[in-house]
Amino acid sequence: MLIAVTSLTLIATCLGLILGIAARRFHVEPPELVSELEAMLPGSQCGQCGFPGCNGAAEALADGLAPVTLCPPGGPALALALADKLGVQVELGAMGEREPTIAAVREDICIGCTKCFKECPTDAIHGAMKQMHSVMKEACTGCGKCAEICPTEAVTLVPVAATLGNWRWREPAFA
Amino acid sequence: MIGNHSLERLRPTIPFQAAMLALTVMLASAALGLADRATRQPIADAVAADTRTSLAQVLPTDSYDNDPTDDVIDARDGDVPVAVHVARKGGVPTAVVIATRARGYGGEIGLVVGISRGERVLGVRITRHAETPGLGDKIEIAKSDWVTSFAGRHLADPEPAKWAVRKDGGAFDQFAGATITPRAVVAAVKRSLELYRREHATWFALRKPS
Amino acid sequence: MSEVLILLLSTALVNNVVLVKFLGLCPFLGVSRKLDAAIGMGLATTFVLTLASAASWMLEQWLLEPFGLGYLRIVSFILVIAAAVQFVELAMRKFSPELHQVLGIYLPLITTNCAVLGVALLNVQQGSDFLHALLYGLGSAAGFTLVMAMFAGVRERLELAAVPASFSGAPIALITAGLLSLAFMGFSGLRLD
Amino acid sequence: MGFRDLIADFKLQWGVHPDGHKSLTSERPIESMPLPERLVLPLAQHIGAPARPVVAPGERVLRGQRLAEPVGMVSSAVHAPTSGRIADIGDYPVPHPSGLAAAALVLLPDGLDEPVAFEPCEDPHSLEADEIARRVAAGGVVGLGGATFPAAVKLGLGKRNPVHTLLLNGGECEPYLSCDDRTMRERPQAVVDGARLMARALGAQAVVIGIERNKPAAIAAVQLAASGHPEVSVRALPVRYPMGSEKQLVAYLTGVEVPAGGLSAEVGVVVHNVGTAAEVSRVLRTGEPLTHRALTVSGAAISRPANLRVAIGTSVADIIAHCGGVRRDVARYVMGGPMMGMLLPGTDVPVVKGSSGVLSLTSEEAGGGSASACIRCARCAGVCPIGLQPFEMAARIRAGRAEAAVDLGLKDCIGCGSCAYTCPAKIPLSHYFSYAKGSLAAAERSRLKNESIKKLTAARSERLAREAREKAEAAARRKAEREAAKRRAAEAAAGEAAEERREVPQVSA
Amino acid sequence: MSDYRKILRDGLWDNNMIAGQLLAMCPAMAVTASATNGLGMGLATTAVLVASNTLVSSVRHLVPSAVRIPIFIVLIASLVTLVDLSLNAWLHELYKVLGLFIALIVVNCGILGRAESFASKSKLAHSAVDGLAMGIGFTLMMVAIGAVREVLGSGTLFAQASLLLGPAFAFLELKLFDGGALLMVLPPGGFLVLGGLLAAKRALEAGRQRRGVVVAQSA
Amino acid sequence: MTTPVHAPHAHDGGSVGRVMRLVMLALLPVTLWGFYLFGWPAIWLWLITVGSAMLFELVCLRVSGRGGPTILRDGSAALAGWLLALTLPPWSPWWIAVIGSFVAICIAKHAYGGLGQNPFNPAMVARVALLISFPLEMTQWVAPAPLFSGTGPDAIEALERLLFSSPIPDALTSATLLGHVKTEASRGVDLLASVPSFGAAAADGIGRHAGSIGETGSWLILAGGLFLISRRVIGWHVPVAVLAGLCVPAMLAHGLDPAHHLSARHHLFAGAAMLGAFFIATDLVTSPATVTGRLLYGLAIGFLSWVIRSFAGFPEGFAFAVLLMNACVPIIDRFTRPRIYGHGATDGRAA
Ligand SMILES: Cc1cc2nc3c(=O)[nH]c(=O)nc-3n(C[C@H](O)[C@H](O)[C@H](O)COP(=O)(O)O)c2cc1C
Ligand SMILES: Cc1cc2nc3c(=O)[nH]c(=O)nc-3n(C[C@H](O)[C@H](O)[C@H](O)COP(=O)(O)O)c2cc1C
Ligand SMILES: Cc1cc2nc3c(=O)[nH]c(=O)nc-3n(C[C@H](O)[C@H](O)[C@H](O)COP(=O)(O)O)c2cc1C
Ligand SMILES: Cc1cc2nc3c(=O)[nH]c(=O)nc-3n(C[C@H](O)[C@H](O)[C@H](O)CO)c2cc1C
Ligand code: SF4
Ligand code: SF4
Ligand code: SF4
Ligand code: SF4
Ligand code: FES
Repeated sequence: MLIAVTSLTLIATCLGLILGIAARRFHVEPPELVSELEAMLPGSQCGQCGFPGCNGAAEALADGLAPVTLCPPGGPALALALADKLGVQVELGAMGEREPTIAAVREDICIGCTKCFKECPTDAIHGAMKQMHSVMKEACTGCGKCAEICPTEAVTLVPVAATLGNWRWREPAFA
Repeated sequence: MIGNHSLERLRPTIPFQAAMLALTVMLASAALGLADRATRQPIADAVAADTRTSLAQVLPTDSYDNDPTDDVIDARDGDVPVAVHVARKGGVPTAVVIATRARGYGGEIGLVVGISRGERVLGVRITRHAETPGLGDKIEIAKSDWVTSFAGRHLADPEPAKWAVRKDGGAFDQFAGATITPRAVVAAVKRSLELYRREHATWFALRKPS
Repeated sequence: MSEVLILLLSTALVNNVVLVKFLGLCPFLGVSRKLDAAIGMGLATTFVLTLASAASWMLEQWLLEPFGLGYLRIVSFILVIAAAVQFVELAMRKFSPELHQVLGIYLPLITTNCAVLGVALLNVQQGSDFLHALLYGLGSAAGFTLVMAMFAGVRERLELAAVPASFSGAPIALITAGLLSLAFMGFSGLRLD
Repeated sequence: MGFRDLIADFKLQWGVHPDGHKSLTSERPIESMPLPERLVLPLAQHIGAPARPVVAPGERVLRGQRLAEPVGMVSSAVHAPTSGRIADIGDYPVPHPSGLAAAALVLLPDGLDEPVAFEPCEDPHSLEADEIARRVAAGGVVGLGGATFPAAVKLGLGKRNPVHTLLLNGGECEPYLSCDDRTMRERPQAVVDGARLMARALGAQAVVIGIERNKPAAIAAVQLAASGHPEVSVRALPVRYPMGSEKQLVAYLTGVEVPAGGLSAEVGVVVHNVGTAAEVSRVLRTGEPLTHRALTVSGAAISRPANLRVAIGTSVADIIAHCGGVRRDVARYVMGGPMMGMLLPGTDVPVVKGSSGVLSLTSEEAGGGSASACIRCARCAGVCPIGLQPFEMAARIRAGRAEAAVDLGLKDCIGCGSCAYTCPAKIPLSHYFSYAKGSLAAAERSRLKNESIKKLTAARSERLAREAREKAEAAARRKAEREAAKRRAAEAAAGEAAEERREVPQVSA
Repeated sequence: MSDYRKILRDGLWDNNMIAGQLLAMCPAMAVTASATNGLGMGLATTAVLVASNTLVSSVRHLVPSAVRIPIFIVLIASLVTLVDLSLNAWLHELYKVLGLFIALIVVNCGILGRAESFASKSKLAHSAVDGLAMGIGFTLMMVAIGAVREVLGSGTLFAQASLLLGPAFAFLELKLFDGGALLMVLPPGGFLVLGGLLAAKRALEAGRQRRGVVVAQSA
Repeated sequence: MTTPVHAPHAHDGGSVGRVMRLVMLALLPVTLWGFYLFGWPAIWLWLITVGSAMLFELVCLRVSGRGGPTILRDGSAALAGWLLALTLPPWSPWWIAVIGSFVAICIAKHAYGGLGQNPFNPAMVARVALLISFPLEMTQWVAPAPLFSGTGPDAIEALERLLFSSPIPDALTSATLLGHVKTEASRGVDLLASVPSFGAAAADGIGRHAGSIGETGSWLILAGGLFLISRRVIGWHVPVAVLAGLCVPAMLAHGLDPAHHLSARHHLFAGAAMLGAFFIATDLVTSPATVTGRLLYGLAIGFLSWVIRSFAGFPEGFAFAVLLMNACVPIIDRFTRPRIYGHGATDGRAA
């Protein structure tokens, strides 16, 4: 009995010491995953992911609470990059191959209130007070904030026009 | 008790960690030591009771007045170690129970063979086995009464060549789809009878060291 | 030499720890989605298993057996195993973060990988000598790694298969494990001597 | 067929043997098709940037006049096939699987066929290499083998890499097509001449003309034409698809593989189509640009299969009408060959420089039927000329993992369609690969866009911060102003205030 | 209160040790050749689980993280040894049925998993209830697997239940038919049956979800 | 806008159904021979197995919503059932056939998503599952009782015995060679005595001995296999490798110790080696996709069969060997990927 208690206690003490020292010796800082993830996100803070901006999205991603396909502006490319970073599999199907859209301003209705101009996270809308506003195709992410805020519903989201340049084969239908 | 605050400070230190582990192990081993002490006797009793029950199954109740569990001789059957329990009535050996082993399909089969002074099988029971459920486990009395087919047999009944399963031209049934297990049991019973014939004189000559 | 080989083969194939002895199933199912991870896990387990076999043999021979402390067997074995695993984990995190990321939460679970304690206990039960204990650990670990790799290979392929929704993931993995174990039954009764 | 060829043939593992259907047209000489009433000339008939129009709607143009000029390094000019009036410059249906319209010039011929003044060359073999390339470029010549790479750009490759051999591709391994065959039989001198000129431009010492063994007459004709030129040799090729693919041709004829993602020039070889060679010879000798091409009109549904020389811009409908229309139900109109050609959404599209055939296929010819699951027979892998495993790639693409398919060599796929042709499960394998390549390109575009968006967002936050700062400053300024005004109001008269207010900014700044 | 409801739901269904987390697979495969064995193992495991969760939760503030796993596992191992010794001494018949499997409880990774992921972070009462819920969920799955394997494999149900639970439970023992597919009581059968059960669980949930959607739409 | 159709606009006309029908055609001779040898029970058993396989296929397709009977025409289910039937003891009861079909089609095939998705050979999964589940029924062999010879039951009698699972009269039972020598060996009788006591029929390849319906007519199997190779349905690699993997070690061991190791000839003709090599190991879905891979796979199957036959508890190990190697196929495929044109060696190596 005594032997049992002492010998095991002795072993445990040694192991405890070794582990304690090892824990200290081999200590590594946890990687700044959240900030790295945030840096990968578009940073347009558009909220389409359902989180309060990219930071929230990054935290949710780091905690595994959100799928890597969460960010529509980022598109499949971002999803793949995130999946790679987090070491998970992506179901790109989940991105739903959403038709990409961009904002378009209807000249006849736009009153030039500049609300959309102020709202746009990427400065894709140009225009001045009381003047027709217009959308820069290259900068618009199709987030729809402008359409939401426009008092006259002059801004609508329209599918990006198909051209020979951006046309591509669709996935073959399969049984 | 240590205050929460000082605990926070202590926790990351190495000696504290080692001490905690040691403490846990100390308490655990102490608790187990006590438990071992408390259970040692009951366990021994339970095991003995077990043996007694299985011996009782292969010995007629009126054939002994000693405790064959304790009246045991360690012997060898070839390279198989066996335990020979001697049943006595009024100090006179009336029967033995040979606890032996056979090599079955799934591993070792433990069995007890009760043998009367007249070299007849009093009974056979399986004490442990790892045969396939549904196939080889029909040697258990709980599953089938196959083992009872040994009762009353002796080395001349059936004739020695027929001490085998039917498939091998013998007198004992095998189970459908499992020949290895019964073959092993039949062989072990036969070996026990032969061992008894060879050795019983020696065994009975040994006085039980009461 | 050939005896060593036979022992290794029979522990790895005939009495495969995972498929026949039913030990170490959780990592078998958990870390088998990717072939690389599975092989990594197999190697980590091999290391721990061999270490544990040796350590527990020493504990048994030099402490538990001589002093009749059989009731402390489980506690002492597991203590040593747990400490070894944790040490490996800490070291791995420092020296091979990639491997650490892949093996992730499963490293601590090697502690409770039944295979490790199971093999240590079986060694004691069989009364093996030191070399046999070591070989037994090694063979078991090789068997573990082998089936992990085969299973992971099949599972990688399943990721591409049109598995029906109610079967995809864990159910089909289990069925696959079942069929793998069915295949391994072919080795039952294998005698090389 | 020499011993070496025998060995080489035996070692060839890949490829398929589709029914050639060549006899439909191979004995029909190339006939000139009369000018249609309207020509539609797309600005992008080549790989690279679309050409820029240099004429205006309403303008009268002459045959051979340059209508659009090349833009940038890789581009090609467009010339008028005849004289007439430019009716419009706008979006018109072009041969493209999407059926989308793209920028094109519409030329209404006036029937006079009045040419511009050409600049013929008596002895092009005396021209400098650069001058040959310049004239080929000026002639708007692009590869006629299908890839429509501007021929002059390829002739410049000799500058960067030493090119030792020019290979002429007379494979014409696509079923039905026989226009290259006819060209070689009818204009062997032009083929050999063009090849020698291009070899000169490239600085190549040797010309090897590879012709599939199923065109014995072409082999004989070209051999005869080449007999006076020791640097030109003719080699017979085994009959299998896609023998005419550049990489396969290079490997077969030179024993060297073109490195992945690289150009054949990196191993000292440049490949041109035989038709391209014939056109180069004509362009250099007559000075007339590329405005017509030979093509095969075939398929079981066409009334009169033929080889035609047509003005580029002629509509498919006109060509079919010229060949007597169709005599059976047409399942698919295909431009090019059946293995790689594109399905035409309609017949109202023009023929372009790269069009080698117009096929009217019945449903029996087109094959098809619904796809079933892959049975992993690996036939597709067996026939792939690149050594890919199409079923593995397709499985990954279906699972949404195009990246994984890239690891298996998706980017090396030449899109030859052999795999889909032979797949018993009728899986549209090459469609999967086009789809995946498209997705990857789109992903790349979206990645680029993301990057620029990020910059824009950063710029915006900077702007917002700046504006906030300015606002705050302005507010502070106004506050100071107000206070100053108050102070002054208390002190002085109202009339002086206007002047002093202008000074305030200077004070606060 | 809803805390406890969630803990219970987790243990019994959503996050069931076997069906949800795929932990504790070894006993789930090795001991379930019959429903009775499954039940016995389940009960013994539940006992250890409740005790270990309680113990771990109560010492959680004292335990430094570097040695946390060794400490937890030593606690669990001691508990298991205690159970083992006591059963052997005082419930010997039961011990003979479960004997071999009890030592296995130590390395049942579900128990350490619970200690790590729940008990070491939660207060005492929650941990105890969690242990109970997890244990019951585990037991139910064990019985389910055992029952299916036993019925298909040997045509009986709860054979030898009276040995485990006492003669009063002899009524549970059913004999449905002779023979059966031996495969089911052998190693592969365990995997196949659990795979089938999980697929059934999936189908059930999917069906419920679909019905839920339909109801929501018609409402 | 119509969806564009991608090239190629031509097809060689093959189809999955055609592949399956060719395999069935190749199986026909040996099947008919099996019918002749083992009589009406074998015919009924074949019908029930194939029928129930197709029925289960239909049910699974319906349940998974993947289209109805038209897809049955691909013939894969019928073929799987057919092959399973050929590997069963000829006089097995009906439920063996039905359970076998269920395991093959519903578990081994459709749980994985149906045709082409299954990693394990369905017929072999079913055979092994049956063997292990019902060792008694699966080792009840009969001596050939040819049709019209009057030894076997007539059509009605045969159906009755199938449906009521009547035990086979002792006079008709017979062991297979492999089973016989294994039993004898377990009693300590070596091959020098046990092989001659079995009779010569086992090694002539004609098949007038006990065995499963389709495994005994070795020459007919060979003919069917060669037909498939000539039609390019299967390559030569797997069959040749399987037979080599089995025969080479068998010859070596037999040469060294004829008392304990069967000759290569017996290994070839006595069990499932022929049927397995040409029709089972060659299953496209479950075998590797590269030439190197197929050679490796075949060699390993042959070798494992020999190991299991010679050393393990079962007399025959072909099905186990196939399943074991099925599990290795993904790894084999991964490590035997062909070199891609233009990658790696670029100098002097033609495609
Ligand atoms: C899964 C499995 C379990 C088996 N279990 C036993 C067993 O418990 N006992 C036994 O004698 N044979 C067992 N066998 C062995 C075979 O059934 C063996 O072929 C048989 O014993 C030979 O006897 P037979 O001559 O009646 O066929 C088992 C076989 C298998 C496949
Ligand atoms: C699959 C495939 C098949 C081809 N077949 C031919 C062919 O038969 N004849 C041909 O001239 N070019 C063929 N090509 C195009 C050649 O690869 C190459 O681009 C062409 O010969 C270059 O000559 P050009 O630039 O003069 O067109 C094929 C390409 C591919 C990918
Ligand atoms: C393709 C094929 C595979 C087979 N695989 C096995 C097997 O793995 N195990 C087995 O016992 N029998 C298998 N059989 C049945 C045996 O080949 C057979 O009938 C043999 O001689 C065994 O009989 P026994 O078990 O009575 O010795 C297979 C049959 C075929 C046609
Ligand atoms: C050459 C060849 C061999 C086949 N062998 C088998 C076989 O052994 N077992 C089987 O179930 N199906 C076999 N099939 C049919 C088919 O591939 C099988 O049903 C699939 O495994 C089901 O996905 C075979 C098919 C072919 C073409
Ligand atoms: S959707 Fe994307 S860009 Fe928008 S807030 Fe979320 S993470 Fe940021
Ligand atoms: S949708 Fe509107 S707000 Fe959003 S990026 Fe485009 S223009 Fe800006
Ligand atoms: S299309 Fe691509 S994958 Fe298919 S055969 Fe041609 S090169 Fe190979
Ligand atoms: S040819 Fe078709 S069925 Fe065969 S492996 Fe390739 S994709 Fe699969
Ligand atoms: S219970 Fe999880 S590994 Fe054994």
